[in-house]
Amino acid sequence: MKNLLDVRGLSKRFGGLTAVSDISFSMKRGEIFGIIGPNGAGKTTLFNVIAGQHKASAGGVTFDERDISGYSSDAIARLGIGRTFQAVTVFKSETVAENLRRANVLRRRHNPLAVRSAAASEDRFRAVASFIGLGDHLDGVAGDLAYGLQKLLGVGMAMLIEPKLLLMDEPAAGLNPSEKREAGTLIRRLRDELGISILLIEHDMPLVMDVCDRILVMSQGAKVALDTPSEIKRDSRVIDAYLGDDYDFA
Amino acid sequence: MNIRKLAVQLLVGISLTGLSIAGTLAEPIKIGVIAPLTGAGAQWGMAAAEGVKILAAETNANGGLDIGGEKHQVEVIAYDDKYQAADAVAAYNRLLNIDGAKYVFLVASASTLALKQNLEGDAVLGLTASVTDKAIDEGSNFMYRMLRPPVDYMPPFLDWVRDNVKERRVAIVNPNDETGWSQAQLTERLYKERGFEVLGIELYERAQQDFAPMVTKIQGLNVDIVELGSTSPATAGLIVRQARDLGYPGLFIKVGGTGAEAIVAGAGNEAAEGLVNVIFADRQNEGFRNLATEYEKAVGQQPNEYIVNFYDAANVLVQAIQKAGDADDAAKVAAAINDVLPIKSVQGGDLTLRGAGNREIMAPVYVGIIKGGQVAVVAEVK
Amino acid sequence: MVYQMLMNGALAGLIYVIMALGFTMIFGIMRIVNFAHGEFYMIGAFVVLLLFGSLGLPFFAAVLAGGVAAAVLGMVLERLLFRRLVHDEMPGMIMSLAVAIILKSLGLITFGPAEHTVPRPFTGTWQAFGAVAPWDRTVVAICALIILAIFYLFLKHSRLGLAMKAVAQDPETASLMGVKSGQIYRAAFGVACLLAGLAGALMAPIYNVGPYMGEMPMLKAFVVVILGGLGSILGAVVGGLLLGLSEAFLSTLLSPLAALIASFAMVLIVVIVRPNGLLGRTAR
Amino acid sequence: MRKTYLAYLIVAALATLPWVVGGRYVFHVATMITIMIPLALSLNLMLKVGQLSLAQAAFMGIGAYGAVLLTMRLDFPPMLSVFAGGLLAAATAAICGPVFLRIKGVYFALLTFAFGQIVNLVFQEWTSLFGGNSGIYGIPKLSVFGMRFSTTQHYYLFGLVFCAVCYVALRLLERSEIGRIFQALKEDETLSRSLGSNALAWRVAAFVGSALIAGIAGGIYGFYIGFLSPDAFTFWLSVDLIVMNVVGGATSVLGPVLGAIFIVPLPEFLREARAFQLLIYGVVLIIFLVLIKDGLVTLFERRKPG
Repeated sequence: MKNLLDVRGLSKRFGGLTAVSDISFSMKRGEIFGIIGPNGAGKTTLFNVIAGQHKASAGGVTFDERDISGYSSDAIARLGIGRTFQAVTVFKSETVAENLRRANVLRRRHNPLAVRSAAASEDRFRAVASFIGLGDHLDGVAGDLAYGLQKLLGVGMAMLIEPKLLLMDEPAAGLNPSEKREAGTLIRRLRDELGISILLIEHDMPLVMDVCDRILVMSQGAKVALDTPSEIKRDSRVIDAYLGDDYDFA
Repeated sequence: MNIRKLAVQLLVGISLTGLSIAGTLAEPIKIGVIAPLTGAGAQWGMAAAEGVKILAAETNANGGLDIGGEKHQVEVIAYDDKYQAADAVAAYNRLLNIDGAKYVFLVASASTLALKQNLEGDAVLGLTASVTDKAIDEGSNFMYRMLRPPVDYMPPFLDWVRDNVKERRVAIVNPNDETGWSQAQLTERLYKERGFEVLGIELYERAQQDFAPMVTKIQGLNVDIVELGSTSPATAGLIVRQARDLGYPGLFIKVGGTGAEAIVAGAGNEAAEGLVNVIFADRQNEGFRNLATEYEKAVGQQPNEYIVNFYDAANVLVQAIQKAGDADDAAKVAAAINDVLPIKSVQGGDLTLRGAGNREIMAPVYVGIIKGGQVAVVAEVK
Repeated sequence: MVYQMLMNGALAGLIYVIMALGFTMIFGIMRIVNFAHGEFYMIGAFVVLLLFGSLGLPFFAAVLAGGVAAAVLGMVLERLLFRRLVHDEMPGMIMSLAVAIILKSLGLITFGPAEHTVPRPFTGTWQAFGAVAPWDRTVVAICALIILAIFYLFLKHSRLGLAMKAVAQDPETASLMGVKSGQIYRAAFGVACLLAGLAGALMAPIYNVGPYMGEMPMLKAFVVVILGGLGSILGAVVGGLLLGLSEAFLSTLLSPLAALIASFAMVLIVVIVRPNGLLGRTAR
Repeated sequence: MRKTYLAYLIVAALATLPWVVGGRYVFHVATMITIMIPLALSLNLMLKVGQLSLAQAAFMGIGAYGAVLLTMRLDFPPMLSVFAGGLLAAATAAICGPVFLRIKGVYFALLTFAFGQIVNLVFQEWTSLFGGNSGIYGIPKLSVFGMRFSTTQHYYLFGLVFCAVCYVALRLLERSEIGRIFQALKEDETLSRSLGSNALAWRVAAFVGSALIAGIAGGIYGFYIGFLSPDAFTFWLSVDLIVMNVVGGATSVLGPVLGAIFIVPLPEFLREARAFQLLIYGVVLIIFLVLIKDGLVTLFERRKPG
């Protein structure tokens, strides 16, 4: 079977500043693929280009055998690329249930002319809510939830568009150690139980090394290395790239 | 809670005005004025309203209007239409419905055209100052114009110009709207018929203030007459002054509108010197001076010339009502207008009925020349 | 004729610049689209009408007084009405509309509907390259240039000016650095109204003075600021001159209507293609 | 909740008031209210997607001129023309929308301002079609099934029906999934788009819908007043619509209705004040902006939590 995602020579420049420079990699279906690198390495910019929020300055992206370069972010979402954001992004003043309902209706009636399929049943919200462990918080206001739970809600909302690929931007940032472990478990379950491939940006090395099948290392917008976690740990270039940053490669 | 209070006020207010309808039994004769009383056209509207009011006050001071032996007071109600058709309709309905007026004076073309059909349907007599030829047509039985329209006074005015002025190369300047447009065409034809050479027609935008580009263009045409057409006096002042500043040495003529004093004020005595303007009132005239004094008492400024036309028209109306002997039948009153005319204008000269459908009250028009900052009347337009 | 058009355009454009500067500054610093800007222009003109026209004070004293009157009123209104709506674009815009309506109606009540004329402090013309320029407009243009220079120095070198620039660029960081935003808002509004008042005061003898005189310059400032980019000082300067020149050329060569349509068409195109203005940064 | 019913009750009572009081003047003012309510609602619809449109007066004008010209030049039945005029305005919005609605926030307001100016200039300058500043007069009366709208009362009834239709439609929309979508787009567009929603298409839809409402209201206005000139469709009308939304409360559909009921008759109560009328209008606006921030409607509705 063909690759799920092909990123070909992707670059992004803002004015004179090159944020992403000539990045290429491929993801297989069912893969959990990590992207690491020091702050300012261009990881989130790369995400934004793949997700269609920014236009690429050069290069292209193929997803599920379709060239999606230049597609708008909502079109890309509809093709099956979901994403979560670095800072939590949920509708803070609404309840968890309302957030999930919105996610559902936004996808289902993605434009005014979209054919109205039957409304997803409440069962589906509950299934998603319990999958992400928010089954007991459906009536809670999203903004009042603990930080970690808000992040989970973001994952739940992205799940409702039934993605084939989920881009997760630092899902573990700001979580306590036990929450981090749960996040790792969730990522695996997303892949194992729902067959969703995951593209993951994360600073938490133990988590990345634990869940990822392969890892791309970026520095100053460019690719430094691309390999399995065990190889990455040994790669001197990677250690150089992180030099000065106190990352723990345990 | 406030809304309830408001609702109560609304209810009370509206029912009170409702009651007042019931209270208008055979009382004073009400005359409405619908005019721009705020906004840029307020100087015309105020002159109109005051002109009618002054006449009403004089009539009342003489004991009121004699209708079939019974004396009636005349009451003038002026409403602001802000130059807007919808506001004019509101004011009209109020005059008719709440105030019980059967006679309406109109200033703005928009209001005149908007109310035209209503007047005919409601048998309300309208007297308008609008010079648009659309105001009066075959179907008009209740609309009268109170002043000489350009088609009527322009030919004799330009005859005078031909006979008294040696310059012959003309540029015509007018505002870029329907009035300015049609006036520009008419003026061009009339000038050409009299052997003038019309070298250019310039239309400027409403509210334009900077005329340097336009003057630059006119300078390039090498003309010796700039015809200001239906340009408003304030704007005409700006044009005259900016043209003089940029070195235009020739003559200015203005065949339309009122307010030569405002041109002088805007342009300065020196720049305006020699400007030939059609004028509707002779400010040296004693009749006019009396009106101006009254107006100044009420408003605190000098009136626009229109005040004469409205005063005269109100006089015609009041005479006609008296003649008709029935204040409630506007058709009779309209017919009586025919009978009362000609009568004397406040500034001397006759008011006559002529023009479109014989429903234009022709008032005296003069040729004025600006000399030393004053408008000197040099001739009456035949 | 080309020189004459250049001259006409530059003379008109400089006043647009002065109007647009204040307008763009209030937006840049407070995120308020100030629809009342033209009314401060009117206030400056009315002060000149009173002090110079009626009382016979020296012209430049009256102009300064007009600017100061507008500035003081601006600061008072800022504190009472606008401060609470800073950075809240829509209510801020509506508040400015309300203020515009009130000031205009006060002008109407006080001075009546008719337009007044102010005697001309300067008369005569001068010539260069076959182009004629009246002295009164030239004096206005020179004053505008002086005001521009002072304003530039103020922004570049004074503490207050620098603080204003900081707040305009990044209010949060500026407040972290100890810039007191309240003071800045008052000062910004004051300076903006000062500029509008000075513009109105300078123009009073050139155009007529009346309660509705502020609408046109306001509209021009609007166009200029969109062309140059909301909040951009340099944009206001470039946009103002661009508008002045394009109007002068188009209305001389074609017609005033063409100039008017062109100015709004430019606005449409600029907002669509470069929403941050001709000189604004493209990334948003 | 009960308080909302009180508001409905008051609005219903006010709606019947013209018959109680009687007279063409009262019916005229009431008719103007029923023309302005849909317009205020059309602006409210744009506010629901977070865009302040200053183009509503232009759409009203397109609808008014369109409807009137269809009847006067092409002999369309007037009632058909009213709706065709609305469609014309909607079509204009559909053509401009995809370009305009890429722009957001204050820039959108400025863009629609310029658009409104240009549309008004076209009305003024294209004199052979639109009659220029002298306008179009002698517009026939509306009629439906051969019955001619000969009195103000007829227009009032028609306006009332159109108001009710608009109100119910917007209220249903607000409560439907589309209301949820609009709310989501307004609150967080990036998130909404990441969930697959075509934000631009939805905003264009709202723009087209609001233009349709404004256009139909314009058509009713044109046939009712019987005279059209560009002065009626300037920027200041859009300002009035904003004021109605602010005074009534823009957060709810009821708000603009209350706002129009309050604002439209205001000049009639202030007639005697003349020069002070404008002043009072401004002061009322400031009072609402400062003291009753969310509008009259807050007197009837409990605020949502958060």
